[in-house]
Amino acid sequence: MDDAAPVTFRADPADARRAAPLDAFTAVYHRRSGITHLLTEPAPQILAILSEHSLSLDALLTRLSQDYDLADPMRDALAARLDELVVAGLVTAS
Amino acid sequence: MTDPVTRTPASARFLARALADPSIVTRLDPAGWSAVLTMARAEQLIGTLATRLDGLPMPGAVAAILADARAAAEQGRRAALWEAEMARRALAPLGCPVVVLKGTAFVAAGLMAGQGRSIGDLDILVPRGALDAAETALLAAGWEWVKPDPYDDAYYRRWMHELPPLIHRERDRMIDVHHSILPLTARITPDPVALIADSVPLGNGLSVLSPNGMIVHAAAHLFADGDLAGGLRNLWDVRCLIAEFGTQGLADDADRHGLRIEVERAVRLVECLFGERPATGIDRLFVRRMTARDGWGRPTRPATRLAFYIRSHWLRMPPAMLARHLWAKWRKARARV
Amino acid sequence: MRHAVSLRIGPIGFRIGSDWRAPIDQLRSLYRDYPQPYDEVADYTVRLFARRRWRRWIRPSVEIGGDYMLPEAAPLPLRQGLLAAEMAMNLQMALGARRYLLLHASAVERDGRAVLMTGISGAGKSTLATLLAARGWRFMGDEFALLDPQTGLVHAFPRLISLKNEAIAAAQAAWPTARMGPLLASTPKGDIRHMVPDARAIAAMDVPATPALLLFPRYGFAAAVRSVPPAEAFVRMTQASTNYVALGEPGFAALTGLIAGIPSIAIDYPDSDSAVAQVEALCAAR
Amino acid sequence: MSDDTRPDDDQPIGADPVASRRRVLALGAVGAAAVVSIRPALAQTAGSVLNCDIPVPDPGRAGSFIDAQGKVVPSGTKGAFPGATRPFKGEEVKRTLATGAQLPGTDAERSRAYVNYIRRLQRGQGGFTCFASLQMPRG
Repeated sequence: MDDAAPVTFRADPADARRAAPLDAFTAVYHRRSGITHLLTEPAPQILAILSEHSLSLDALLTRLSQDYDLADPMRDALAARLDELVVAGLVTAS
Repeated sequence: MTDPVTRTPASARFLARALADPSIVTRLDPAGWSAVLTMARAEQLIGTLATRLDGLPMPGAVAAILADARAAAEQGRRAALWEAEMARRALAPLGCPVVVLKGTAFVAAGLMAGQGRSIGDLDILVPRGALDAAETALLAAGWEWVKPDPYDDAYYRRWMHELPPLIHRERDRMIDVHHSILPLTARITPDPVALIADSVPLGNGLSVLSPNGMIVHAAAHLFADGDLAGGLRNLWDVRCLIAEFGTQGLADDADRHGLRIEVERAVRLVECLFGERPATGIDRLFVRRMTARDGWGRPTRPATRLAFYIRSHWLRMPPAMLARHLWAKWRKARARV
Repeated sequence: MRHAVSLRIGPIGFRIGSDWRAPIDQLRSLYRDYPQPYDEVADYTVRLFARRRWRRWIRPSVEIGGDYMLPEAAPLPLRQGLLAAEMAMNLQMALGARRYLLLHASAVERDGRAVLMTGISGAGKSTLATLLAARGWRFMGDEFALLDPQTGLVHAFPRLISLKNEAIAAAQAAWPTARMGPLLASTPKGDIRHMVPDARAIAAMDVPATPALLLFPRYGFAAAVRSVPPAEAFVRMTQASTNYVALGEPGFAALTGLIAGIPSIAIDYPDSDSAVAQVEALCAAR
Repeated sequence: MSDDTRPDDDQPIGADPVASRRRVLALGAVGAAAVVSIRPALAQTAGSVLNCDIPVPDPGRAGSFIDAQGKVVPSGTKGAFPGATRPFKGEEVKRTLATGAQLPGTDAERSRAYVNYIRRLQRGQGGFTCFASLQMPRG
């Protein structure tokens, strides 16, 4: 199951979700699962990127640092965020 | 027995007829509607009924209740398919076939049997050799044991056709991982290898049983396993599968799994409960059991129910083992006092 | 079943059957001014029954059943049969409702605008709604407010008001003429007495209202008012609704719409009088 | 869609002329959470309307003991407690959870063990729905 190719991450297209911004959080209804998630930064930003591109962890980190000033560009932290999104079913790893 | 023309149905016989021939509901008065809706809820057939009756003339209050039932079934379908998808994601690295069963399979394959159907836990079938790996993968993906009881656990692992039930800690949904469709203790031993070999991939990483496999499974579940609780719903599944796929090759497939008697009974009872065929012999007892429900949703015919309950234990275990099982349960109950 | 009664509370019709006469007689009397279910077909069936036949007569014990059941529901003695009936009816709503987003909140209305008061039991939802009703507000319900996802309006569910312990006297003082059910002493939740909502609440129960204010009252603290951030209000309301998840996307739209549309405010109050003053001041300010 | 939270050039952040053109994004700590999923409140409300029981342990495991952590262990395990002789009422458990008072008919240690057991209940186990109904949103 593990080989040399890095794991890539992907999210459903943006219209698979319905979002409502609430102060620092965004409530997101995921149509396929029927589950509501409450997301906070950087989860919505990650979802937006992965809805359009399949990226590895490193590629995603690079992409985020192009789009934003990363306050704490830690690979481990990003991996933890991706892990949460995978567990929630909003992002698939392959 | 109930006359189908009656305005207030006295048993779930009327419900069965209404599913098969929706036009008969136009004869119902308000009390009759209340009885049918309550029975349908008790038999977990309200969503199915709602789908069948959609578009017929009916009182506004009934139409609203049935619209709610359809919405609930749709949400149930969504949740069931998502649970299957999450199991698929967890099990994908194993590279083995993952066959979804029962209600989830019907909606995943877009079958008539799935329309409006209530769906409970996720049931999947995997090759017996993949069982340990499946268990490990599911535990790693957030599923947990429901009952960490040593006796039950040992019992399951040794004798049942499935892992002890697992529940997902975030989604609160249960999964039953089967490696066969009947307990290993049952006198009948279907061939799970053949069921998996004949299964139909859906193209999304999941498979479903072949149409005949689904009928065989439903018949096994109905007549060689439980006590017929929820029997009407399961028989409706068979009725829809036959309506959609016919019965070609069904007898041979039933033979292959040693389930000829059960499959033949299922086909006959479909014709009795959802058609015009009169029930004869022991079939009458099955009809009595499957329609034992009154207009208040209460279970009726306690003696018939008890007989089928005892039968279910008899079917599952050889006598000596049944005695051992009941002994262990009794001792646990006694230790509690 | 041997004894039965049908009635409608707001938009929801119930059919209640019982093995005993007493609970049905009490329901008949207390709900005598309520209409029949629409088209005479109830949304939910409720059953009050004896688990064993002999339990009808010897230490009679009322099991709670119906279209929707919880396996752990414990039976109640027959003298608390009215409470069993009310619990069973609420249970049908909590587990079965799909047409409306069920908010665990009391509600009052004035000029077509509804104030929703949510919170844990003991926060004073029932008492507050009763006291506000005594001051001219229309009582819409003390347990559930029904939010219609299609219109965004709140429908009333003015069932019998369930008063506990000290709240019984307070409500009676506010509404000396109100009809009361029997005192149910030492139930699992203490002393309980049911109060029939006033005639206006029953007459207007089919009239929905536009939500205007979402309150999170808390009893037993010095008077204080604070705004509740939208995300907190949203999460608390998902947990104060038994059918939020079951409703799916319409529930999401209805609840996020409600939170975005009206202010969410937490009020702490030391006693009922301050609470009533706080609520009226908040409404006057709007 | 607020999923689409791309950098917004019109939004000045801070005084730094470079930073003002780009949004600052925090990835958070490894142990933090950026995703919270809403779970069914199930019988939250039913709890206020229902009289319910919590057996310790549930009938499926009757006869087993409960250890200090609340785990179900075989009958006779040293340091563990036999199950409760009668189920606890929802209200009794609620009071104990709220005030720390002992469950009726128990001493301090046994009460703690039982409470730990109850806290670990999951769906599918007897008493879970009742317990879930006691989990009120914090006021």
